[in-house]
Amino acid sequence: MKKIYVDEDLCTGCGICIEFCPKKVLSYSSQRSLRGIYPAQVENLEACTLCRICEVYCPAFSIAVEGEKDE
Amino acid sequence: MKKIYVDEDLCTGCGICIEFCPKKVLSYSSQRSLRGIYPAQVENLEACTLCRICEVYCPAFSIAVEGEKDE
Amino acid sequence: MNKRILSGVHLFQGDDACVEGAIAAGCNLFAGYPITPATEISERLSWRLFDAGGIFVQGADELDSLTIVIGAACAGWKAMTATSGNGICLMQECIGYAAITETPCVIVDVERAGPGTGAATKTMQGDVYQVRYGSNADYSVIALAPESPQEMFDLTVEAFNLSETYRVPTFILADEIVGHMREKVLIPEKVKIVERKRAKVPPQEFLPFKVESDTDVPPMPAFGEGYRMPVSGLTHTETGSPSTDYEIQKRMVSRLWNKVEKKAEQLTKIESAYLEDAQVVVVAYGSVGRSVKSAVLEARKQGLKAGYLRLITIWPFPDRVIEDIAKEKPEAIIFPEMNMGKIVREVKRVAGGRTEVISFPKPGVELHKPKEIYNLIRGVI
Amino acid sequence: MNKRILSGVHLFQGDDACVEGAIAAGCNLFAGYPITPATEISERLSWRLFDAGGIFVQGADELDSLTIVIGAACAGWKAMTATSGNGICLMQECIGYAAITETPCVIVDVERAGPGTGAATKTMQGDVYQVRYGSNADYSVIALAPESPQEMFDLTVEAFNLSETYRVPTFILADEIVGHMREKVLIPEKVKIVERKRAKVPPQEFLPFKVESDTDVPPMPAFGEGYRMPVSGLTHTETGSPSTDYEIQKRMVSRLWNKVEKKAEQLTKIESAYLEDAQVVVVAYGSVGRSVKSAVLEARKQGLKAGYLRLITIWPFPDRVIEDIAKEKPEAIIFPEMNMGKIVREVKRVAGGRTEVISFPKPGVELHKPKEIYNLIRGVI
Amino acid sequence: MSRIEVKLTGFGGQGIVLSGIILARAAMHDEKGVVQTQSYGPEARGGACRSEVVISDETIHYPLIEEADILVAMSQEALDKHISSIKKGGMLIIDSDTVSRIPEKSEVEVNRVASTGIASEKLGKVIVANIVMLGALMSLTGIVSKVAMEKAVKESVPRGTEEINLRALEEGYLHAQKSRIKGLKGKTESKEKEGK
Amino acid sequence: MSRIEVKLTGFGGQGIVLSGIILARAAMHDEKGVVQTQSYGPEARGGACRSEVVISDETIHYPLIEEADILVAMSQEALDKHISSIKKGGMLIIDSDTVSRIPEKSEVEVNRVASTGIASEKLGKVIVANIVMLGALMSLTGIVSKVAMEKAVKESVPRGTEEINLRALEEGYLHAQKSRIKGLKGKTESKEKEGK
Amino acid sequence: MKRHPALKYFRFDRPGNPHLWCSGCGIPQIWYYTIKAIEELKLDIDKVLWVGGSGCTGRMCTYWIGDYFHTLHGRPLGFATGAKLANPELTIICHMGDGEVAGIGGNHLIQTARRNVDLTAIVVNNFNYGMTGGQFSPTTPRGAFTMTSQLGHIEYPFDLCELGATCGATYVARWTTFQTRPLIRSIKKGIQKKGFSLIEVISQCPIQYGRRNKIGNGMQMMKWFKESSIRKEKAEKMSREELKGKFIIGEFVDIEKAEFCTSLRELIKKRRKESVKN
Amino acid sequence: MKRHPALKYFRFDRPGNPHLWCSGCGIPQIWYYTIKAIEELKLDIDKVLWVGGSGCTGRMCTYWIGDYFHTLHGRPLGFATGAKLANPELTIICHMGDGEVAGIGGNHLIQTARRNVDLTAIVVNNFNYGMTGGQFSPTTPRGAFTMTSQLGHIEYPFDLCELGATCGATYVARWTTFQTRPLIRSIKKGIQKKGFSLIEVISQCPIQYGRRNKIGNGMQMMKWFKESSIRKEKAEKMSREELKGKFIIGEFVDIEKAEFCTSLRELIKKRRKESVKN
Ligand SMILES: Cc1ncc(C[n+]2csc(CCOP(=O)(O)OP(=O)(O)O)c2C)c(N)n1
Ligand SMILES: Cc1ncc(C[n+]2csc(CCOP(=O)(O)OP(=O)(O)O)c2C)c(N)n1
Ligand code: SF4
Ligand code: SF4
Ligand code: SF4
Ligand code: SF4
Ligand code: SF4
Ligand code: SF4
Ligand SMILES: [Mg+2]
Ligand SMILES: [Mg+2]
Repeated sequence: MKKIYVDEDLCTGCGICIEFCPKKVLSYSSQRSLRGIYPAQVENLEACTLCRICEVYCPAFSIAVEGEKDE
Repeated sequence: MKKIYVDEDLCTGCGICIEFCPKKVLSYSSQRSLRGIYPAQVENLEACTLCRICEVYCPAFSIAVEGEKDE
Repeated sequence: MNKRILSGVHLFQGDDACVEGAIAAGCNLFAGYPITPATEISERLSWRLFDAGGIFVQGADELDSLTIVIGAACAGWKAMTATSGNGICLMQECIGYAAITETPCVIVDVERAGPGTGAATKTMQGDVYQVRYGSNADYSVIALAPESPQEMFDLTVEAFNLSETYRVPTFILADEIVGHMREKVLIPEKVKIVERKRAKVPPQEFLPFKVESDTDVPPMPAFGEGYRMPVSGLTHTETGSPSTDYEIQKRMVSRLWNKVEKKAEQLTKIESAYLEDAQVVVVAYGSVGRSVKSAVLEARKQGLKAGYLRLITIWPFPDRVIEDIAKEKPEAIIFPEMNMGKIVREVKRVAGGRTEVISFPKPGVELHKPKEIYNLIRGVI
Repeated sequence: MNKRILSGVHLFQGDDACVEGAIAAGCNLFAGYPITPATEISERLSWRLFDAGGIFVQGADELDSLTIVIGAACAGWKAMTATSGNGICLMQECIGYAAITETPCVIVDVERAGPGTGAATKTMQGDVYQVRYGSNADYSVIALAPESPQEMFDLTVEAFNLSETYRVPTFILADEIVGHMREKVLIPEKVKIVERKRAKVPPQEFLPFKVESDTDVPPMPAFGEGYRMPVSGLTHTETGSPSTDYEIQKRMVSRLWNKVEKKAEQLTKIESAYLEDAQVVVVAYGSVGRSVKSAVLEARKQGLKAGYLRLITIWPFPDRVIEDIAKEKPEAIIFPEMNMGKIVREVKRVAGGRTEVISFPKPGVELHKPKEIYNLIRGVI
Repeated sequence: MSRIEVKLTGFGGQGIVLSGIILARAAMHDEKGVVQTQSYGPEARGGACRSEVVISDETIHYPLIEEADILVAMSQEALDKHISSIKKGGMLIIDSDTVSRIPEKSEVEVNRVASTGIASEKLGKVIVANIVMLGALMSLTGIVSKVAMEKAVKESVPRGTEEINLRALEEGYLHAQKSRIKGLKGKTESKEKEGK
Repeated sequence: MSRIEVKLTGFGGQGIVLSGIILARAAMHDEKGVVQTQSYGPEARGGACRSEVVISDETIHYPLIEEADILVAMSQEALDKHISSIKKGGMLIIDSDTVSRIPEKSEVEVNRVASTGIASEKLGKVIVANIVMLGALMSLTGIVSKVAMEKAVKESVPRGTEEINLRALEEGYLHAQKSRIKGLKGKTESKEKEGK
Repeated sequence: MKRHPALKYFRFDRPGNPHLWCSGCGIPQIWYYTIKAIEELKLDIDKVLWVGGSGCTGRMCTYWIGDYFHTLHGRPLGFATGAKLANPELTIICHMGDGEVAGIGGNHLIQTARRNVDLTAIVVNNFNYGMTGGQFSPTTPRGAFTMTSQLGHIEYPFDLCELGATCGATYVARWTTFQTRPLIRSIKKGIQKKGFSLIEVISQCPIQYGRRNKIGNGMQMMKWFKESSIRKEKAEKMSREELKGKFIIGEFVDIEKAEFCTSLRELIKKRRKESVKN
Repeated sequence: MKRHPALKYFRFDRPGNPHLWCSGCGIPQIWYYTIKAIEELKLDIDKVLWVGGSGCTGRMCTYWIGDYFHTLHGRPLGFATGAKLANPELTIICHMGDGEVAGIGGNHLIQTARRNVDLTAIVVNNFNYGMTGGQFSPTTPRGAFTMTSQLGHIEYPFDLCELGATCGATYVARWTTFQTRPLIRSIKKGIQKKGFSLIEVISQCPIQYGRRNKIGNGMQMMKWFKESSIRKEKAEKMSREELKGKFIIGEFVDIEKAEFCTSLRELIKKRRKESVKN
């Protein structure tokens, strides 16, 4: 089961996951969060290869990837 | 006029001038100085080439060379 | 070209006012290392000082900074550093060196809450003894405690003048509140500036550490002026020669001590009100003085005979002022301090049991509230 | 194999006795930087400590040395450094750090004449305030002043024990005379050793800075023991979390202060004689105490009612002892010190005007001669 | 005017500290006694951020504020944290675009100002929301004069941005004036005034 | 025995400090009160060097010496510097091989010991001159016992050199005993006793 | 909801939500890279000591769930040396800012490298003093703008890797926050090396350095790292001119030599076998 | 009687006769070599500032007849930087011991080299702390015996020239007290270099180091220097093994780059031309 969680309470909308996701799975939400910023959101889960680059880079520890790569 | 002065009041008898004089002009005195050591003395002035190595090396500033090298 | 003295009216935080005070006083060089809550002094000076034809250096640390300051001062410049108590720790060796070599320098300590790294962004008055006693053995310093940005300006100018006059490290002991609060600051067109005493005799007749009969401060030629100055941190004779002789040590240390301690009365700066008939005198310094004023004004409004005294000169300690109050035997002296009770020890020493001395310590972070002080006054009267 | 405790009778200089005291007390690590007149401590430890299964490190400087000492202490070892006042300057930041992290460590200051580099080979008692107040903000320390090599041994053992008990930096404040003079030292077969309080609860229940009701000193697990110790120089809560909150600051600083200051009476060590009927009490500490004893004995021989008191504990200052003397209202308290008059300020503060307090300062290099003190006694009685 | 204590709050990056400075500078130009203070340090960078201004006709001794006569909240987090510090009878001004929920607090006049919206929509620069808010504050409270405030804004903002900031001030001022009139006329729910 | 103050002086490298320690250690073995101090630092390396020992049957409080009961001078420089510190009625012991001129000083008993000569000639090691001197001192003053002194020497000298040092001590002791007898018998010029 | 794997090792009662670093900052990334290295090496949490000083980087240790040693600005290496001497079982990782390690702590750096103490030093080089508001540091490039070089910086920067290598470090490497895998590998190597390891990580401080030098936010700074990083092997073939403004990444030193704490402990053994005069 | 030419520049009222250095010590030799350089460059005595710290080497300045700055142990370079900033006309020569420059003063050394301050730093490397009685220093070779390494030294030494070069010094050379002429030439070059010059002089401390390591007195130590010195050019062709125990002498760096004080003064000029908002 593949899933990406973004914790809106923690996400600072830095855009790093969005920029460096090789499959462009993520985008900015159009909804301002309580922090006053536009957090990341999952736009295209299917494209996700579970590479975990978003998770590894996220400075806010606010994104988590569920599921393991097949190989 | 060529002359080597050893200031017995200052000389500590370290032997550096004696060792490094290329012409072996200097030697230890047999007389203990007030410092309780055997100071340097001029033994063979003729051999002196006025190279001033003794003067340059003397850590006690106690030896002085008079006269200039010809060339 | 940019103005040297920024005359006019400004809204400045204390740290900025300090910068402008330094420039007005003729500061040629600043060397410092960033530290909350003194960093703003570095930041503003990093461009303002070049405007004024001076040089800003960021040291590799506080130690490096003060060596550079002292070096520049010995070569004839007016120089300053700024830091907080943690940085003072690292400067202690150089402070002693400045003291024994009698090198003028101004050291601004914007105090923060400690000990240790503490609560870096919060206020405290914890360093009052540190700046007096933190280096080895015996020497004297001057320390002034401002209560506002305006005083940050005024006292920084004064600190340069005193430092040059007495040839001692001179401290501005501000607390974070004073350093960071913004208030109106009036900068005059011109300020009174004191220049270092230079040698009157020609080099051949000059004895570097000989003092004239009327003063304990010898003149101070700069390096490169031809006076062949022997500057050394070793105990030295009048010619500057190292010595381990008791008489030399005694003469030198006594002079270093007395040139300031014996001038304590002249150096005393205070602000006071309602002392004449005061049954209770509240004594404070720095930002706490502001709370005290509020409280005492309220007390007077309520008909309570309270008076207040704000110490501006902390070192040399103004024994005489406390002496005068103690003589009148008020019911009590109340001393609120943002520490566990330090300068109150000096007050107790001088009061000598003639009046009760009540310490009201708050160990940092929070300024005394006027109401707290008022309640204490009420409790006594 | 070489002996750990060098039991028996020896002719030791104070510095050597200090080394043997440290080893007897269970010192595992020493880190120090050479400086006259404390160098002999390093020198002897550089081989003796390895004998005892400990480790000797020569730091790159004093600062480096104290960081290593504190690091080792936090990892569970007993550790010490030794220096003179110049080195204390550089250690001030770490002293504050040890205080706020409550890390036991012993710091030996063999005082020399200053200020600055001063007269390095000569004696002074100039650092008494430096070790108490030289770091930023408020904290407490313990300081003990030996008068002889025997006390250098005894008090070094004591310093380790107190440091472990109270979790505070503990100083040996020796002057050069005590450090360098050789005298008979008797080392027992066994000495009383106090071990650090360890946590009683399992790691999951452990709150690192929670104190039990009867004490202000929390237990101290070492790194690597599984207690996941959060050691920090920031103001911290009971869990060790950084905080800038006033209540947290107040609780922490008050505890750091009180855990020693409130124990002042328990911590007080003195030596005294002839106090009962004394018209004049001569108070001193360190090697000056020896001159005082000679002088007071002579005075008694001459029928003068003099008494003497030697302070062994300097910090926390033994207010109570002075209080008790002042209450008896002797003609005067005489206080000879090898500095410009420092601890005498504490005596004045406590005496509170009940008796005259006469300072007899000698600013370093020369120890007070018995005759000088005797003459002063005669002048008063 | 006796002592008035103003607390400006929001999150880092909104220019809260600058707002405080501008307000203080304006009060200074009005020849009032004024002291400005603010929160510092790492805490001030990320989350809640605050700037405090005390204004008075008399000399100000105690420089800090304990209870605010006026609280400006430009973020929900800030409001939640500081709402308890408003004096009885004091005023709360919120940015209605960033604050959605107002916790219970009695005897407080509430004003809503759409400063972020105005800044981004009318002025095309969300960064000037703080100045819009200042304009509204000035209008709602009258604690500083308009002339003084304009002067202060000009002196305080980065060079080249004077114009847009003055426009932001004006927009905030007008917006609040309108809403004020409207508010006075309209009905008030639970002692609140509508700001939008 | 009441308080006796001994000052040993010479130049750096002669082992003056060690002499003081040995003397003190011997006194300790004799169960006497004893304190040893010395000069330190760079000054102690080159020129004049000094070691002081106070010995007493009672507890010693003041640890330093002001006037010496006994001054040992192993160099001219040291003698010149310290001669003024001898007590009236005190004793001066000089190394007659390194000291040639004795400055005027009244009411002092002067003893001459050829310690350097004995060390280099009889023992073949000039370095033990200080121990020769200690032997003489012991003999001339009796302030420490011979047993104690021998023990002290053994404990204090570098390992492997115990024997030569004990011989040096003995030589000094005998030399002084002889000269003492001779001195007592012979005539004394200006209150001096011949040491050679 | 699944949470980020870093949070398993995280202390939640510390300031910030979850931490106090700015949006887009590189420090929390390095925090997690360190965790990854620890996880991959299967180290016992209770034997891993994190050490830090004062600064944004210095705060890293305060979120580590195990033992931590939040020491003085610039001095982590000194404290860490003491801890290592007392308990050689500890794996000690020191995170330090460029300011503290190359400025106030310069001496600790060179001495610790010289002595070859078995520690892993991770330097977060964000080219300025982040915590105090972005003043220049000894690694700030000439010409850069910082809070105290608003007129353009005039000093030369240190090359920290060269400095560490010259002083004797046994493992030296440099990466940026962008090169996740090689960096984690280097941290693991550093931990396993019996000796002093120095790992420089070029990191983004968007709020100070990025903004003042118009490089942009954290994401933009990472793109800059990506584009400007040159492998050491490749760099060796390039000219000085070509290398201007580039980050040379890779491993610079990987050698073996006697370790300090071990050598000292050997002296105890040596001494136990001898017997001496006191 | 003619006196030694050094004495023309000598303060006679200072401790010692004429000075306090031990018999055969290398420090007074270097004192005179410095005088020779000053003489040969015909410098104005009143514009030459000698700076020293604490130690046997530190005392050198106190005998110099001109201005001197006898500063704190390890910190001459900091003080000298300040003096140079205030008065760029001064020729500033700092004599420092290996202990102070590489131990307590390590940070001043690397920072001053990095900033490239126009000073001439002469390091008297006698491999130990002479003044305090011969403890090991950060340049003491492994295995050597000193007062605090009586069991044999276990630490690695710094290579001071490499360190200075890495940090950015513009002139770096090493000689021993034996190589008079090249050393004097280097001092002259160092003085003339507009930038930071580091000259390491291997020097004899017979009383401590020579004695404890059984090398002998000053004269014997100089013979040792003579025999063990290898020119850099030759050394480059030798193996590590062959170079063990040798002193590599010669010039290591001689480059030009922007000087610190000059760059700072340029900022004043730059700023004079601009006008700014306060
Ligand atoms: C003795 C001392 N001086 C100054 C400071 C103030 N200070 C705290 S952090 C810091 C700078 C941190 O910069 P860096 O080490 O590069 O870490 P960063 O914040 O960039 O991660 C400074 C100067 C301090 N804590 N202690
Ligand atoms: C802060 C401080 N610590 C220690 C000392 C003691 N000290 C004076 S000189 C010296 C060593 C000098 O060694 P080095 O620098 O190599 O010079 P050398 O004497 O060998 O020429 C030391 C440790 C001091 N003066 N100040
Ligand atoms: S796991 Fe990889 S592909 Fe999936 S969202 Fe994250 S970065 Fe994109
Ligand atoms: S990297 Fe993390 S903080 Fe940044 S946008 Fe993505 S989820 Fe949010
Ligand atoms: S000048 Fe030369 S040859 Fe003459 S004595 Fe001196 S060293 Fe010998
Ligand atoms: S070098 Fe100088 S001190 Fe040494 S023996 Fe010759 S003259 Fe005497
Ligand atoms: S100031 Fe810079 S280094 Fe510090 S947390 Fe913010 S972005 Fe990171
Ligand atoms: S101790 Fe060494 S360096 Fe110092 S003066 Fe003596 S020989 Fe020279
Ligand atoms: Mg940084
Ligand atoms: Mg040396």
